[in-house]
Amino acid sequence: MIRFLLRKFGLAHLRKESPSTPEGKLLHSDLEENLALFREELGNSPDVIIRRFTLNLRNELKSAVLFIDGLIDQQVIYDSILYPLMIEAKKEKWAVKGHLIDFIEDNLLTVGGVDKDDRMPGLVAAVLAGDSVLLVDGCDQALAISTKGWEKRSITEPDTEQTIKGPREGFTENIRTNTAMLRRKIADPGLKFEQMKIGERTRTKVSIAYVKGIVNEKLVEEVRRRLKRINTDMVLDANYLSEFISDAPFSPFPTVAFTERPDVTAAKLLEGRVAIFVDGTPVVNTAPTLFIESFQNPDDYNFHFLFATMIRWIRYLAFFLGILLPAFFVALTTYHQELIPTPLLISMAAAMEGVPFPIVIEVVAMGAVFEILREAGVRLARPIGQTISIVGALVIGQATVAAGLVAAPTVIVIALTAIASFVVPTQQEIGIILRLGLTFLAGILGAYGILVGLLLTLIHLTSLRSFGVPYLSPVIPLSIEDQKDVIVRTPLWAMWTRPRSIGWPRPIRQGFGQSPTSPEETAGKDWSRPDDKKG
Amino acid sequence: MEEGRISSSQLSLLAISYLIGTTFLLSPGSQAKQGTWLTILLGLGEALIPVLIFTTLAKRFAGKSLIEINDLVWGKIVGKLFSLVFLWYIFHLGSASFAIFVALFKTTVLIATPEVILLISGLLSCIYVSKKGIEVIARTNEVLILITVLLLILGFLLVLNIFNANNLFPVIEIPITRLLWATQESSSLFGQTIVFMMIFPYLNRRKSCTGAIIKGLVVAAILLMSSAVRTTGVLGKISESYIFPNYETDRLIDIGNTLTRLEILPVLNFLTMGFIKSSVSLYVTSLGTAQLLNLRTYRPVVIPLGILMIIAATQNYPDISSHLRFVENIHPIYALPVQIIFPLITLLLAIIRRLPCQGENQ
Amino acid sequence: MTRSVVYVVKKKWVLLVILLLLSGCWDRKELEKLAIVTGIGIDYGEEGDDYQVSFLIARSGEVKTPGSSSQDGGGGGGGSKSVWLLKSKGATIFDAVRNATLQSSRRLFLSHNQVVIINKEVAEKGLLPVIDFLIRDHEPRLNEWLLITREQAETILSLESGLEKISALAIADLMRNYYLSSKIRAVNLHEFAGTLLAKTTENTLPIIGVVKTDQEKGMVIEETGIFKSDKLIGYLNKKETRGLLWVLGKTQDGVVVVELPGEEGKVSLEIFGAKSKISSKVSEGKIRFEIDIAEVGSLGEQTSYANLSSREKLSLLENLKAKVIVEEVEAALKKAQECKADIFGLGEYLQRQNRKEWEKVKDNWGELFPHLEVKVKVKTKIRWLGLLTKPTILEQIK
Amino acid sequence: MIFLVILGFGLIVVVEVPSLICRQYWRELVVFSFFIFVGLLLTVFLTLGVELPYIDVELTKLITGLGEALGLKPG
Repeated sequence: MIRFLLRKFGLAHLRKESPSTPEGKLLHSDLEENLALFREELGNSPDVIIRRFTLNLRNELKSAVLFIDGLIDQQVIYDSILYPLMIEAKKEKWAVKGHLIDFIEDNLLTVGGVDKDDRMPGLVAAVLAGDSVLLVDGCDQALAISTKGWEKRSITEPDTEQTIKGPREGFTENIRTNTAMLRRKIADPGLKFEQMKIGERTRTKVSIAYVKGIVNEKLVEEVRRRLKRINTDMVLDANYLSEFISDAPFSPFPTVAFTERPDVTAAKLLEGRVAIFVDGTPVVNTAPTLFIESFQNPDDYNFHFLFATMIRWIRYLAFFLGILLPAFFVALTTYHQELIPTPLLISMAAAMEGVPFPIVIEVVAMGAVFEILREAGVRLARPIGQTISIVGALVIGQATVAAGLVAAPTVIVIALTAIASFVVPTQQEIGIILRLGLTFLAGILGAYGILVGLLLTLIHLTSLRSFGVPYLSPVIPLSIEDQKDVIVRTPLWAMWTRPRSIGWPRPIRQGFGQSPTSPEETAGKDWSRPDDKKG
Repeated sequence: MEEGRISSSQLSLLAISYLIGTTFLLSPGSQAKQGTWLTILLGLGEALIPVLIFTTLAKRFAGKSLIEINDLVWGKIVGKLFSLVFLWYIFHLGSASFAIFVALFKTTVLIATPEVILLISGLLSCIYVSKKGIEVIARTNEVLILITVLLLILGFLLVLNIFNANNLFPVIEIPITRLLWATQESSSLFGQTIVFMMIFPYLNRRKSCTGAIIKGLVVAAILLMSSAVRTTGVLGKISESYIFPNYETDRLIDIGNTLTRLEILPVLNFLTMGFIKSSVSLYVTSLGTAQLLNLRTYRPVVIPLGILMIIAATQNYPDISSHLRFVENIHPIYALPVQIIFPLITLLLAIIRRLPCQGENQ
Repeated sequence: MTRSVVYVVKKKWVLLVILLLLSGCWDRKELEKLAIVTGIGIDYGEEGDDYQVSFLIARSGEVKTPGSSSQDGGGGGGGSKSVWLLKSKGATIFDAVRNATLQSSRRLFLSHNQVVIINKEVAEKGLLPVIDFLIRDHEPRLNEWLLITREQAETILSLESGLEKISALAIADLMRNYYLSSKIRAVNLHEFAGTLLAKTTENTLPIIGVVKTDQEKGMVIEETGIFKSDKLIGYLNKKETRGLLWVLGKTQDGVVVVELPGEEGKVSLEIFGAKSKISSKVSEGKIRFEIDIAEVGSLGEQTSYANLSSREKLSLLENLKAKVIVEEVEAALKKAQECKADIFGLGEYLQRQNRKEWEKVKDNWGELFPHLEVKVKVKTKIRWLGLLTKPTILEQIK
Repeated sequence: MIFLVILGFGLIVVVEVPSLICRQYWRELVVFSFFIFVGLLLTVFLTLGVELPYIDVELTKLITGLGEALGLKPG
C-alpha cells in the first residue's frame, strides 16, 4: 500500500536508493599523492595526524603513519610502529626479499592485527575505526595496523538492573570488553561471535553471539538476515537495531529484550537465544524474547527457590496492579458501587464528599502528574531529584487532598499503582499505555470496558511472535515441560531441560535427578546426562 | 486461506467455550426444574448421534470443510444451498450470542448505555481476533477457559454456605414427555458443535477430531451440570422464575458481609465465553462465505459480516423471554436439519457415490 | 510493508471509535452523587391505597473519617445526624422510589439496602406487590432482611441504636446475630420469595417493635409473624419462634432455662447446636410426621447450690432440657395448625418421601395440615460444663 | 445520527478497500461491497426507525407453519 500511495503522490523519489558500492580509488605508489588522497577523504581535521619519518631499511624511504588522535593508543604507535621502523630497522642489514610492504609486516611490526590493503575506502574506514595506516613511498599498498585505544569506562554495576546476590559487573560501551566478559562466562568453543558493520555513516560494529550446538541454526540465519537488511545512516544504540528487527514493529510490547548484565546474557545464550552486541552501548539485545522474561530476575536464581517463587508471584501481582488498579478503582466507584462493602462505601463516599471532578478525570490527572514527576526525577541531576520527590509528595499528596481538589482514596490508588509499576521494569512503558487505556474504558463502560480492553490486549499478545516463537509461550500454547520457570521457579537441579518453547535441537541441560541426597543413596548413582542427541 | 494449525486439545477447549458460551446464562433444560442436570446428561448422550455423524463425514473427507464437502457430494448448486443453510445457522448463533449478552448487560449493569455501544465494543474484539485467524482464537481461548474454570470452582466454594441440598429433590418433578423435550433441547445445544466442521481441516492431526469434540462435549456437560446443581441448590424453586439463574446465584454470594454482590465478576467471565462463541461464529461464517464464493481470503468479509451480525443481534428477538421460549421450543426443531439431517444424507450419498475417490483423499 | 500500513490505519480507527465512545458515559454514577439507602420502610399512605416509602439514607458527609479534620469532633451524637429519613409516596413501590428523587438532590442507590421494614397493615393485605420490585430490579440485593412492624415503618427506621449510627445497619446485624439467642426467625428477601413459590410451605417473618426507656427509644425483635401465602395472619411468640427454629434445624446457640426439682434456683443450659430430621409416614391413608431433634449443649450457669457435675444429675438435666424443647416445638406446632399454615415445610418432606401421597393432598394441604399427627422426639446431650467442676459454694450458708 | 453511521461505514471502506485494490482482489471487493452495502442499508433503516422483522419470531412462524402443514403439534 505504501508503494501505491507513493506512486500516487509522486513521491517515489523519496525512497532511499540502495547505496552504490564503488570500487574505490586505488593507491598510487607515490607517498605524497597517497597522502593527498587521504587529505581529500578526511579533510583538514586537526585530529588527523600524519607522522612522516624516514624508513631506514636498505635505502632511505619516505614513509608516513596516519591516524586519528584520540582513537589510538600512543604507546602502541611508539613501541610497535615507530620504534621498530625508525630505530630497529637501522640496526641490522636486512636482505629484503619479495615485496617491501610484506617484509615490513613480517619482520618489523610487532602489533597483533595488521591488514594489507590497496584501496582507499578500506583504509579510510580503518583509520576512522582507530587503526593507523602505514604508507611507504614507492608502494601502492598500505598497512592498516590495529592501534585502537581510547578512553574507556571501567566496569561497574549497571544502575538499571541491580541484584542483591548476583555479580556486580555490567557491560561497558566497548564491544571488545563486552565480548570478553561473555567469553569469561562461557568457556565453550561453541560460543561464536559474528561481526558485521551496520550504519552507513557510523559503521557501528555489531556482533551476533550464540552458542553453537545449543542455538537453533535457523534462528541465527533469521537474525543475520534481518540485520543485513538494515540500511541506515546511524546505529548509536541497541534500540536502533531492535526497532529494525523486531517482529511486531507497532506493538508496544518489547519483542527484543535488553540487558546490561553479562550473567543474564550468558544464561540466555545457554538457553539457546541469540545476543546482539552493538559497539558503543552497554546494552545487549537478546532474541527471541518471551513475555515471561520480564518477570524473571537474575536474583530469582540466586535465592532459595521457594522465596524466588513467592517474589515472582509478587511481581505478577504488582504488574497486574500497576495496570488494573486505577481502572478497577474507577469502575468500582462509578459503576459497581454494590461490590464495595457497605461500611467501606460509606467512608469512601465521605472522603469524596465535595470533590469537584469526576473520578476518571481525577485518576487520569493524578496519573499524569505522577508521570511528570517521574520523568522530571529521571532527567534531573540527582540532588534536584530529591527535591522533586519531596515537592511531589507534599504538594500532590497532602495539599491537594487538604484543599479538597482530589479525594484521598484516589491519591492512595495512584501512589500504590506508581510503586507497583516499578516492580517490573521492562514492561513499564507498556504498563503506562495499558493503564491509561483501561482507565478510559473503565470510565466509559465500567468493568465491561476493562474486559474489552483486556480482551483486545490478550488477543494482541497471543498473536505476537518474537523470531517465530509465540510471545506468550510457554503459557500459550501451553507447554507443561516449560512450566518449571514460569509460575514457580523450581530448584535448579530440577530444570534438567532447556526451555523447549524456543525450539532448539538439544533440550537436555543436565543430568536428571541430581537433587542432593544422603551419601548412601548417592553411591553408585550415575549422573551423566541422558542421551544428549535424542532431542 | 488460513495458514494456522491448531492442536486437538485446543479444539476441545474451543468446543467447551462454544457450548458454555451462552448456555451458562440461559441454563438449558431449566424447564426440567431440579432435573436440569439430568437433562443435560441425557442430552449429552443424545448429542453423540449428530457428533458421530458429522465427524465420520469429516474423517471421510479429511482436509475438507463442510462447504467443500457439500460441493463435492451434491454438486455446485444443491451443495451451495446446503452450505447457505449451514452458514445462516452459524450466523444466527453468533448473533444470538451477541444479543444475549447485550440483554444481560442492559438489565443488570449498563442500563442506560445504548445497545449499539455494547455491540460495537464487543464486535471490535471479535473482528480483531477473527482477522488474526484460528490459531489466535484458539490460543486466546486457552487463557479464557482457564480463568473460567478457576472462577467456576471459586463460585462453587463461595456459595457453599447458602447451598441447600434439599432443593435438589425430587429430581423429576415434571411429566416424562416434558423431560424428553428438555433433553432434546439440551441435545440440540450440544449439536451446535457442528460449527467445527469448518475448523477440522486446520487440525494438525485430522483424525483426532471425533475424540476432541467428544472430550469437549463431556467437559462442557460437566461444567453445565455443576452449574445447574449449584443454581438449583442455592436458589431452589425460585430459580425457574429468573431469566438468568446463574447470575442470580452469584448475586446471593455473601461471605461475612464483606464479599458480597460479586455478580459482576462471573458475568464478565461468562462474557468472555460468549466472546469466543461470537468470534468462532463470525470466523466460521466469514471463512464459509469466502469458500462458498471462491474468494482468495476471508479477511475482507469479516467486518461486513460482523456488522450484519450485530444488526441481526438487535433484530434477534423482541424481548428476552421470547428468546427463552425460542430456545426451549423452536430451536430443537430448527437445529435438526443442520445438525443431523443434512450431514446424515450427505454422508449416505457419499457412501453410495463412493466419494471421495481414491487419491483425492489427501 | 503493505500490511503494516493497514495495521496503522486500523489502530487509528480503533482510537477513533474510542474517542466516539468517550462522548458519553451513560451509566456513570459518581460516588459522591449517590444517596446510599441503607433501609427501606413501607407503610400505607394516608390517601387511599398509596404507599408511603421511607428511605434511610446514610449522610456520608457527616460520617467521620480518621483523616478528615473537621471542626466538630466528638462523634455523631453531638452535631448533625448521620442519617436522613426521606419519605415519599407513590401508587406502587417503584413509583415511590422514583418520586423520592423529587426530594433528593442525589440519586437513590438501593444496592446497599440492608433491611426492608414493612408495616403490619401492608403485610396483612399481601406482600407480593411490595417485593416484586425488590426482586425484579437489579439494584436491591437479594439478601436484604425483611421485617414486619406494628408501628409505622418510618418510626422504626428513625430510631437510634445505642451503638450504631445507622439504625438499618443495626437491624441487619441483629438479624445476622439471630443465632445468639435463636429466638429470631431471620428471613431474607430471597428466602421469602422462594418459599412463596413453594406449594405447601408458608413464610414467617420477624416482628420488630419499639422499646421505650426514660430518655430514648430503642428497637427490639418481639415475635414472629406467620404468613399464609403473602398475607400476615398470625404471630408466634419467642418461645414458639424457637420451637420453629428447632424444627427447621436453625437453632445454633441460645439458652434453655430449667428448674431443678427439689432445688431452689435455676439452671441455664447453653445450646451448642441442633439438628432436626423430619420423616413422614403414611399408613391407612393417614399421614404422620416424626420430628427428631438432636441437640448438644453445655451447662452455662446455675443459680442453685447443688453440685451438678455428676452423670446422674446431668442426665436429669438433659431430660428436663428435652422436655422444654418438646414443649417449645409443640407450642409452635399448635400455633401453626391454628393458623393452617405449614411454616415448617412438612409438605415438602412429604413430597420428597411419599411422592404419590403428596400428589393427592397437595391441593388441600391447608385443610389437612391442622389435623396432622406430629410426634416430636428430642435427644439432648450436655457435654461441657464450662470452666467449673462444681459451684464455688456447695452449701447454702444459713 | 445518519451522519455518524455514514462516517463509520466510510471509515471501514477507507480502511479495507485500498489494500484490496492494491492486491487486485476484484472478486473479494465485489463481495465486500455487497455485504457492506446491505449492512449500511439495514443500519440506515434501523436509525430511521423502520420496523424490521425479528429473526426468532419469523423462524417460529416458519417452523410452526411447517409443523402444522405436516400435521404435527410443536412443543
